[in-house]
Amino acid sequence: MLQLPTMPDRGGPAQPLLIVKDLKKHFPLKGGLFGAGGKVQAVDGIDFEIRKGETLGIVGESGCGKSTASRLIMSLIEPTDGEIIFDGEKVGTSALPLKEYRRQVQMVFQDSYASLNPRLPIEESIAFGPMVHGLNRSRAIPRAHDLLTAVGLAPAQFAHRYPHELSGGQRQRVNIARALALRPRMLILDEPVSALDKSVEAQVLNMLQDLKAQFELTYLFISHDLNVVQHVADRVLVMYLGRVAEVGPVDSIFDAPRHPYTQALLASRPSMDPDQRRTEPPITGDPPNPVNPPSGCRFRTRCKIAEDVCASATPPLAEVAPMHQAACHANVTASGHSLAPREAA
Amino acid sequence: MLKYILRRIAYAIPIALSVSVVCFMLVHIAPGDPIDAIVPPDTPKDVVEQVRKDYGLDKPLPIQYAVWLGHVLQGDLGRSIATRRPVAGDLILAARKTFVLALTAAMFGFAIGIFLGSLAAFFKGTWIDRLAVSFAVGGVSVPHYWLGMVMVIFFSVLMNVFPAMGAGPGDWQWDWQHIQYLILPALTLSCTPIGLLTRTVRGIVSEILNQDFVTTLRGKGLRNRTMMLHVVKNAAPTILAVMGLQLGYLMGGSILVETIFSWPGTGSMLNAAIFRRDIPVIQGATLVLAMFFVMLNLIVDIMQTMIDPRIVRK
Amino acid sequence: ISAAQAQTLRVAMTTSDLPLTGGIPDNGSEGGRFAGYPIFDGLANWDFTKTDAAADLTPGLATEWKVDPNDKTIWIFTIRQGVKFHDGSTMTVDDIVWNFDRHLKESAPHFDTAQARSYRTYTGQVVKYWKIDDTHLALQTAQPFSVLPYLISRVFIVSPTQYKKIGNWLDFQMQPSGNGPFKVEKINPRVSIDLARNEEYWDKGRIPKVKKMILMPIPDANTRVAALRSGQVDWIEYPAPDSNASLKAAGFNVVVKPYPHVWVWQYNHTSDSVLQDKRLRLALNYGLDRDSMMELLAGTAKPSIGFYEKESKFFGAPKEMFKYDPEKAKALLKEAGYGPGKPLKLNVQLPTAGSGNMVPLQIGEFVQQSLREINVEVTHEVVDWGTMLTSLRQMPGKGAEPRRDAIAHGLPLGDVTNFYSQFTGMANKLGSNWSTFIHPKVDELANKAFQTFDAAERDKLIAEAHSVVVDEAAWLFVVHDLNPRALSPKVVGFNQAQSWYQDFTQLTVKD
Amino acid sequence: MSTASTTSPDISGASASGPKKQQGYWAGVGSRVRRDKITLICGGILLVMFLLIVFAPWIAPYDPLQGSMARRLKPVGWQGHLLGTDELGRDMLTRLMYGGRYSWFVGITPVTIAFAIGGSLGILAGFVGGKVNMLIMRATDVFYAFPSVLLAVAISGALGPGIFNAILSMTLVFIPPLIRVSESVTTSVRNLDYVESARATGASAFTIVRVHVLPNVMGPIFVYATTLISVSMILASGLSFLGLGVKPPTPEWGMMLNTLRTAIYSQPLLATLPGICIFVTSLCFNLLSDGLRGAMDVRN
Amino acid sequence: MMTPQTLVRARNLNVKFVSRDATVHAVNGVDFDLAEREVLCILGESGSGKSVTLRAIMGLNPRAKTVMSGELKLCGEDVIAASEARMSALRGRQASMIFQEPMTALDPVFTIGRQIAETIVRHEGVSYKAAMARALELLELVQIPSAKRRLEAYPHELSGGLRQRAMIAIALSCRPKLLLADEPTTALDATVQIQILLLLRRLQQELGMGVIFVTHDLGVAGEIADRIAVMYAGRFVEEGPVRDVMRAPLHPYAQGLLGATVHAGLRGKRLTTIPGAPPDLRDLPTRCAFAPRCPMVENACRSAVPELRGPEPGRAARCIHVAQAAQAA
Ligand SMILES: Nc1ncnc2c1ncn2[C@@H]1O[C@H](COP(=O)(O)OP(=O)(O)OP(=O)(O)O)[C@@H](O)[C@H]1O
Ligand SMILES: Nc1ncnc2c1ncn2[C@@H]1O[C@H](COP(=O)(O)OP(=O)(O)OP(=O)(O)O)[C@@H](O)[C@H]1O
Ligand SMILES: [Mg+2]
Ligand SMILES: [Mg+2]
Repeated sequence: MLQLPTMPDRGGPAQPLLIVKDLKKHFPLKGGLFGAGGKVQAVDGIDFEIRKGETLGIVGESGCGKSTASRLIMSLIEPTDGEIIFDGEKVGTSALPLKEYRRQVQMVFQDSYASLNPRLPIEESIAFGPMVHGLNRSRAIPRAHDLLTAVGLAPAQFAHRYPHELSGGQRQRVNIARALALRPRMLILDEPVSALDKSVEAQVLNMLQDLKAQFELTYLFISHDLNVVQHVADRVLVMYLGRVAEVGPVDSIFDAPRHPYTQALLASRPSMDPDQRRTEPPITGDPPNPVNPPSGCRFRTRCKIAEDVCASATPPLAEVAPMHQAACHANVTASGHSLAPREAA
Repeated sequence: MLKYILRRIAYAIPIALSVSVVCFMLVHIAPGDPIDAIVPPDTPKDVVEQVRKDYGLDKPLPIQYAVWLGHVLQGDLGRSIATRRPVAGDLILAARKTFVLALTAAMFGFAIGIFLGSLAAFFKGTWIDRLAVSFAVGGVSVPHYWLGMVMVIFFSVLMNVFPAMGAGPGDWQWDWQHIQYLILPALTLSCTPIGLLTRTVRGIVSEILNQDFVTTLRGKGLRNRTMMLHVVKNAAPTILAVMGLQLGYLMGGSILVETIFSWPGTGSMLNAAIFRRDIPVIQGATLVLAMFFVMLNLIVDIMQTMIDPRIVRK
Repeated sequence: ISAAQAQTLRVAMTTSDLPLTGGIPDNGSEGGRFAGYPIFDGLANWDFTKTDAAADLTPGLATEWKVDPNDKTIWIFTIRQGVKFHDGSTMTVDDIVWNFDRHLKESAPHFDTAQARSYRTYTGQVVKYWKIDDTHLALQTAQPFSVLPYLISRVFIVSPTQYKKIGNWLDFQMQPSGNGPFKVEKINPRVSIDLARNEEYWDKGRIPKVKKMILMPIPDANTRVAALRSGQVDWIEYPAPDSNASLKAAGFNVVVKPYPHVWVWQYNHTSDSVLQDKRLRLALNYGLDRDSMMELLAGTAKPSIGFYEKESKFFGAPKEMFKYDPEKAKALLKEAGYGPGKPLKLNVQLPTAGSGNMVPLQIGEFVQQSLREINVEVTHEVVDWGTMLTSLRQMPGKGAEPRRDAIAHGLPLGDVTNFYSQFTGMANKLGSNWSTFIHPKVDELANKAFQTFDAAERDKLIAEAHSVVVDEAAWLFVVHDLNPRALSPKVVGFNQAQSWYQDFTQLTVKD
Repeated sequence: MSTASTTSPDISGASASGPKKQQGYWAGVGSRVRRDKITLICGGILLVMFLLIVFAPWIAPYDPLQGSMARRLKPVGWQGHLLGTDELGRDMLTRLMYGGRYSWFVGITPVTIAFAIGGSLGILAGFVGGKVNMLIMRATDVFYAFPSVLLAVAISGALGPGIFNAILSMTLVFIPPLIRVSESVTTSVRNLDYVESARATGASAFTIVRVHVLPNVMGPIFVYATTLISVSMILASGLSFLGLGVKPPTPEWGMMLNTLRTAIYSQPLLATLPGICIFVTSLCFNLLSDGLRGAMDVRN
Repeated sequence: MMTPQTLVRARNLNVKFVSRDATVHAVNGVDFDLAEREVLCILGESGSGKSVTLRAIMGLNPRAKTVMSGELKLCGEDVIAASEARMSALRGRQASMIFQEPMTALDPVFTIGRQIAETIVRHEGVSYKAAMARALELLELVQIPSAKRRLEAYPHELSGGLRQRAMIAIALSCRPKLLLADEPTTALDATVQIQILLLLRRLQQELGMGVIFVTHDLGVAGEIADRIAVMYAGRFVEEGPVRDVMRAPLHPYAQGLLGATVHAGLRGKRLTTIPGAPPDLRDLPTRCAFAPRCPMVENACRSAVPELRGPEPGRAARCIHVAQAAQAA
C-alpha cells in the first residue's frame, strides 16, 4: 500500500543509527564591510549518537544551538567542521548520497504555520516529497490521504484545505504526516509542541508515541521543556551554548544530574505544588552571548561551583555513571577542581 | 557609531565610482562614434583629433574612463556642444536653481505629507483617513506637468497672482521678489512627495500605533504629547529615508516642471541638451545629480543611525 | 512694477537658449534679430524706417560702398569715422580688417575656429580684403558679385580692444563689445541677456528710447503666452496661432506683417534621394492643401507656391502654378510608380521650434496628413532647432546621420543673396546648400544676375531663375509667415518692419 | 505494510471543523477584492479603457489620422464628435482611444519586461544567496543611486528619441526596484521552514523554486509591479511630452497633451483631455494595486 | 488588620470587538473581585480572552471597535464610563501592566532609563533628573546588575531576562496598587523564568500589590497564585484557591487541562487529552461552550449557559456536574 519502501537496515541493530562527530557551526556575523565582524559559535563541537529505535531528547535554553544542530544533521546547512554517520555510512559520500540520506531522515519544525506552503492544499504539501522521489501524482495523493488518516485528520474533510484554514495542532499533524511521507527511519522533531496549547500538546505527544511504534521510527526530539523531554525521551542530551553539557539515560539524568547546569535546569521547573514553592532561583543571570562565549567551561559564569580551572580548561565529556556523561571539571578525576574525585586507587 | 559612519562612507565610494561609470557610458551608448557625441558635427578635423586625444578616445575604454574621471575630479565636465562653454560652470548655476526649487517643493511636500499622513493614521478608518488617502493617491497619480500647465493658466493668466515662468531677475535670492516665482513650480513639484509622504507616514505611524510598546506607553498613562514623541522617534528613520529619496528624485526629476515653467535649472538644461543631443551636458548633469543623490542617501543613512540605536550592530 | 522697469522692454524669444553674443549669433535669424543688430552694427545695416515695403540696406559702419569701376570684383567701403565701441575704444579700419581675420584668416591668433564656419555663407565670397587707407576698406570676390553688401551686412563688427583684454571668444561672449544701439549689461547664462541703451550711439536718431531691454529664451509657446498675459514680459515672439484670438480679446496687440519668409520642405536632391524624380516633387506640391492650413495658422500666414511670394518682383512667370489638385498629384505619383498599394515613403527632419519655424509640429503634422491622402507616408525626425542647423550645414548622406528626404523649416528670403545661397551650385561649394539643388539654367541665370550691377536687370534675371525653380518644384513650398508677435498694450511706437530684423530703438514702454 | 489507519481514538475527535470555510488562497483574494468597491470600480474603468483601446480599430468612430481644417478644435459634443476635435480636426475620442494604445503600451511594456527580468534576477539573488546575491544586489545599488526620472531621461537622451528607446530606458529604470523587492520577498520566503522542509526531502533547487518559492513570491512582486505601472504611465507620457517618446502623428496621450497645449486658451477642456486620461489611468492603477495588496494580505 | 479593599470589581463584564466583517465576543460575562495584596492567576488556552480581560481593566482595548458592558471598577473608578484622560491618570499610577514579549513591549529607540523616568515625571511631576535617580533605584530593586550602566542601554542591548526586569521596573515606577501581568514569563528560558517569578513574588509581597497574572502554564500559576481562575471562551469556568484548583479541579475543562499538562511521573503513560477545538468567538454561545468537547456532556448542557456554582464559598465552576466533581475529589 505504501509504494515508497522503507530503506533497509544496513548496519544491524548494534550500529547506532546516527553518529555525530565533533560537529561545529560558526555563523559569520553580518555587517562587516570587510568581513571584520565576529562569528556566532552556534554549535561548537558536539558528539553524540542515536541508537536505533530510541528517542534522544535534546534540551537547552534558547540560543544554545539546538535548531542549528538539527539543521546540520538534516544537511540543510553546511557544517564548519565535523561529520555525520548514518547507519554506518558517512553522509554525503557515494555510499550514502544526500538525496538517499534525506529519504531516511526527516524533520518537523516548531512553527507549524511557517513550515507549510501557504499556497498549497495540505495534500499537495504531503505528496510533494514522494513526488520528488519519483512517485507520480496519482499514487502520491492517495498516499497523502493515508498519512492524513494516520495523524488523525479525515482526508475527506482536510485534504483540500490550506494551512491557514487549520488550527495550530492540526497543522502540526500535517507537518508530521509530511515528514512521514518519505517513510523515513528517523525523525528530527525541533520543538514540535512548544507553540501548542497544553491540551493540544498532549494530543500531539500521544500521537508521536503511536506513530513511532507504528512506523518503527527513531526520534531526535528537541525541546526546552524538561517535562516533555522526560516524558518522551529514552536518553537526554543537555546542551549549553553550543556544547554538550551532559548526556545520559533519562532516569539517570533526571534523578541524578551531574552537571551543575542540568541541576539548575531541573531545579528551575515550577513545582506544581503550591505548598512547596521554590524560594531561591537555582542560578542567576541569562545565558551569555554565543558571539564571545566564556573561555573554558562555558557555564562557569553562572555556575555556583566554578573555580579557576573552569576558566582555563574546557571540561571533557566524562563518564559519570553507566552510559551517562557530563562535561564538568567537578566530575573529572584529577581535573584540578576541588570537588573532583581523587585519583582512583 | 563613528566606525559605522566611516564604514557607511567607505561603502558610498564604490557606489559613487560605479555611478560615474554609468555616466561615463552615456557617451558610449549614444549611437555612433563617441567623438560625435562630444563635439559638434561641423568641427574641423584637427580640432576633432585634438579632442580625441584629450579624452583618450583612441585608447581602450578603461583608460578612457580613467582619463575622463581625472578630468571630472578636476571639475572639468567637458564642453557643451551647443554653447561650447564648459559644462561645469553652467551646471553649477543651474543646479543651484534646481536645488532651490527641489528643496522648497520637498519641504512643502514633506510638511503637508507628514501632516496628512499622521492625521490619517490617527483617524484610521474614518472619513478623515479616506480623504487624506484620496489626496495622496491623487498626488502620486497626477501627471504634474499637466497640473503645472493648468496652474499657470489659473494662477498666472487668469488671476495674475504669481509669475508664469522663470526664476526672477538676476541671481537667486530669498526675498519675496524671487519667492513668488518659486511658488507655482514648487507647488506643482510637491504633489508627488505629498502623496508619497502621506502614504508612508500613514503606513508607518499606523504600524507603530499597532505595536506592543504603544500599549505599554498607554499603559503607563503617558500624555498624548509624550506619546507623540515616541511615535515620532520611531517613525523618523523610515520617514527620513523616504524624504531623502524624494528630495533626490525632485532634484533629478524636475525636468518636466522646469520646462513648463522655464525654470533655469538642471532640468530645463537637460531638456535643451537632449534636443540638441548635447551629450556632454547630459552626462555632466546626470553625474552631478546622481552624485548629489548618493550624498543625500549617505546623509540620510547617517542620520538614521543617530536616531535609531538598533542600526549600529557590533 | 517700478518706474525703472517701465523703461524696460522685456522680450520673450523662441530660442531654447540664449543666442551667442560674441558677434556671430546662432539660432538663425532670430539670433541676429536679438543678439546681432541691437548690439552690433555691420558695415551695412537694415533700414527699418519704411514699413510698407520690404526693408533694404542702409549705411552702417560704412557710410557708403561701391564697386571698383575698373575691377568689378573689388568693393570699396568708406568707413564711418569716430564711432566708439561700447568699451570706449574708437573703431578704425584696422579693426574691421581684424574682424574679417576672425572669420577668414585661419592663421590669425583670434581666428574663431568654433564659429567662423557657421558664417561661411556670408563671408565665403570674400577672397581678399585689405585696408586702403584710414577711411577705406577693400573687399575682393572671386568673380563679380553684385549683391555682396547684403551678405556682408551679416558680418557684425566687434571690438578688438575688448577681445584683447579678454583673450578668447568664449569669455568675450560674456562681456561683448560692439557699437550697436544697445550695450550688453549682463549675461545670465540660460536666463537672459540684459541690454542697456548705448547713449553714445553714433546715429543719434536711433539712440534707444527704452533704458533697457531684457531678452529671455522661452522656447515653449504656451509659456510665452502665459508670461505675456501675466505681465512678466512685454513682447513675445511668435505666439501660437491658437492663442492669438484670446490674446487679442485680452487687450494685447498681435502684430503681423508680411516679411520675406517661406516655410518649406527642402528636398534632398542628392543622388540617393527618391526626390530626384521631378514627378514626385511636383506631385507633393499639387497634393498639399495649403488653403486648409490657413485655418490652422489663424491668420498668421499665407500659402506659398514658390520661394518668393506671388506678388514679389522675383516671382517671375513659372508654368506650374501650384494649387490644390490631389487628382493631378495622384496621377503624377502613379506615373512614377507609386499608388495606394505602394505609398511613397519619405523621412523628413522637423524642428520642435526655432527662428521662423512657426509651429513646426503642427504644420508638419498637417502636411503629413494632407499628403497621406495622396498616398505619401511621411515620417518625422523631430529635432531641436540647433540640431537642425547643424544638419543643414552637413551634406546629405555624410556622417552618421540617417537618410532624410527633406528638411522642413522656415527660412528667410530677405534679399537676393538668399536665392543665391539656396539654389546655386556656387553656394553649394561653400557647403551651405543642404538641398543640393543644382540646375544649369538657374546657375547660368543667377551667375549673370549676380554679375549685373544694374538692379532692374538683375531682378529680371532672378525672376527668370525663380520660375525655373518653381517649375522644377525644387522644394515643397508650404506657407509664407506673417511674422506674428504679441505686444503688451504698454509697448507703443513699434512699427514692424518687413524684415527678419526689427528696430527696438524707436519704441517706448508706458507705465 | 500495516494499515496506516490504526490511530489513537482521542485524536480523531480533533477533526472538528477548522476555523474557516474551505477556500483556496486566490479564491480568498478574489472574494476580498469583490467586496472592495473602490478596487472594483477602478478595475472596471481600466477594463473598459482596455477594451476601448484594444478594439479601437473596430469601434473608433473615425480615422485617428484623418482630420479636416474645417472642423478643427471643436468643443466637446460637437456634431458627432463626442469629445470634440483636435488642432488638425481629428476626432478626439478616436485619437484618445488610439492614443491609449501607445500610452498603455509604453507604460506597461517596460514594467512587464522589468517584471520578467528584475523578478528573475531578484528571485535568483534571493534564492541562491551568497556571492550571486552580492553581485546582483550591488549592481542594483548602482542603478538605485540615480533618481529614476533622471536615469530614464538620461538614457533616452543619450540613445535619442523614439518609442523603442523610451521603452528601453524605462525598463532599465524599473529593473532595480523590482530586483530589490523580489530579492527581499524571496529571501524571506527562502528562510521559511516550508522551503527548508522541501529541501529536506531532497528536491532539486528548480523544483523548490517552482513549487514553493514562485507561487509565494509572485503575488507580492506582481502587486509591486502594478504600482509601478502608474509611475510608468506618467513617466512614459512625460517622455513623449518631452519629445522622447512616439513621433507625431502617432497619437499618444503625452504627445497629444503637448501638441494640444497651445489650444488651452481657446478650448481649455479639450486641451486637458489627454491629461485627464493619463490621470485617470494612473489613478486607477494606483488604487487597483492598493486594493490588490490589501486583498493579498493574508492577515485580513 | 485592615479590611482588604477591592482593587478590581467585575460583574457580568462583556467585551466585544465590532468590525464591518464580524463581531468577536472576546469576554462574555466575567465576574470577579480582586482584593488588595491578592494574586489572581487567569489560566486558559490561547484565544480564551485572558489578554482582553486584562486590557479591559486598564481601558486599553482599541477604543474605536471595542464595546464593553457590565460593571468594571478599577480602584473604585468606573472603567467603562471613564474618560480617556481619567483612565490615563490611573494607568501607570494605580495599576500597571507587563507583557509577554519585553522586546516588543519596550520602545526600541529610547533608553531604559528614559522609559522609566517618563512615567515618574508624568505621574509625580518631579524633575527629569529626580526621576532618573528613581529609575536607578528601581533597576536595583528588580536586581539588574550594573544598573547604572543599564540606565543608558537600549532594549535590544539587553538579554531577555534583563528586558523583562526593566519592564517590571517601568511597571513599578509609581508604586501601583495593582499589577497586571500578561504571560510575563512565557517567552523566557526556564532558568530565567523562575528568577522572574520569584522576583515578582517578592516584589508583590514587599510592595503589597494586588496582581492579576495571566498564564497558560499550570506550573507557573502554582508558583505564584493565591487564587486561580480558569478561562474558557471568554468566561471564567472555574475559580478557586490555588491549592484546591490544582489538586481537584471541578470543571471538566480544568480537569482536562491538568491531565494534559506533562509532568514527572507520567512517563510511558498516555496523556489525557481534550479532543476538539475551542469555539469560534464570532458567534456568542448560548450553551455551555465546552459541551462539544466534554466527556460528561448531557442534554442540559446544550440548552443554556450553566451558572457559576460552588460546593463551598470561594470556589465555583460553570458546570452542572460541580457537585459530583466535588464529591469525587
Ligand atoms: N543563520 C544564522 N546566522 C547567524 N546566526 C545564527 C543563524 N542561525 C542561528 N544563529 C545563532 O546561533 C545561535 C543558536 O541558534 P539556534 O537557533 O540553533 O538555537 P536554539 O537552541 O534552537 O534556540 P531556540 O530555543 O530559540 O530555538 C543563536 O545565537 C542564533 O542567533
Ligand atoms: N483588537 C481586537 N480586535 C478583534 N478581536 C480581538 C482583538 N483583540 C483580541 N481579539 C480576539 O479576542 C479573542 C481573545 O483574545 P485574547 O488576546 O484575550 O486571548 P488570550 O487568552 O490572551 O490568548 P493568548 O494566550 O494567545 O494570548 C481572540 O479570539 C482574539 O482574536
Ligand atoms: Mg530553535
Ligand atoms: Mg494573550
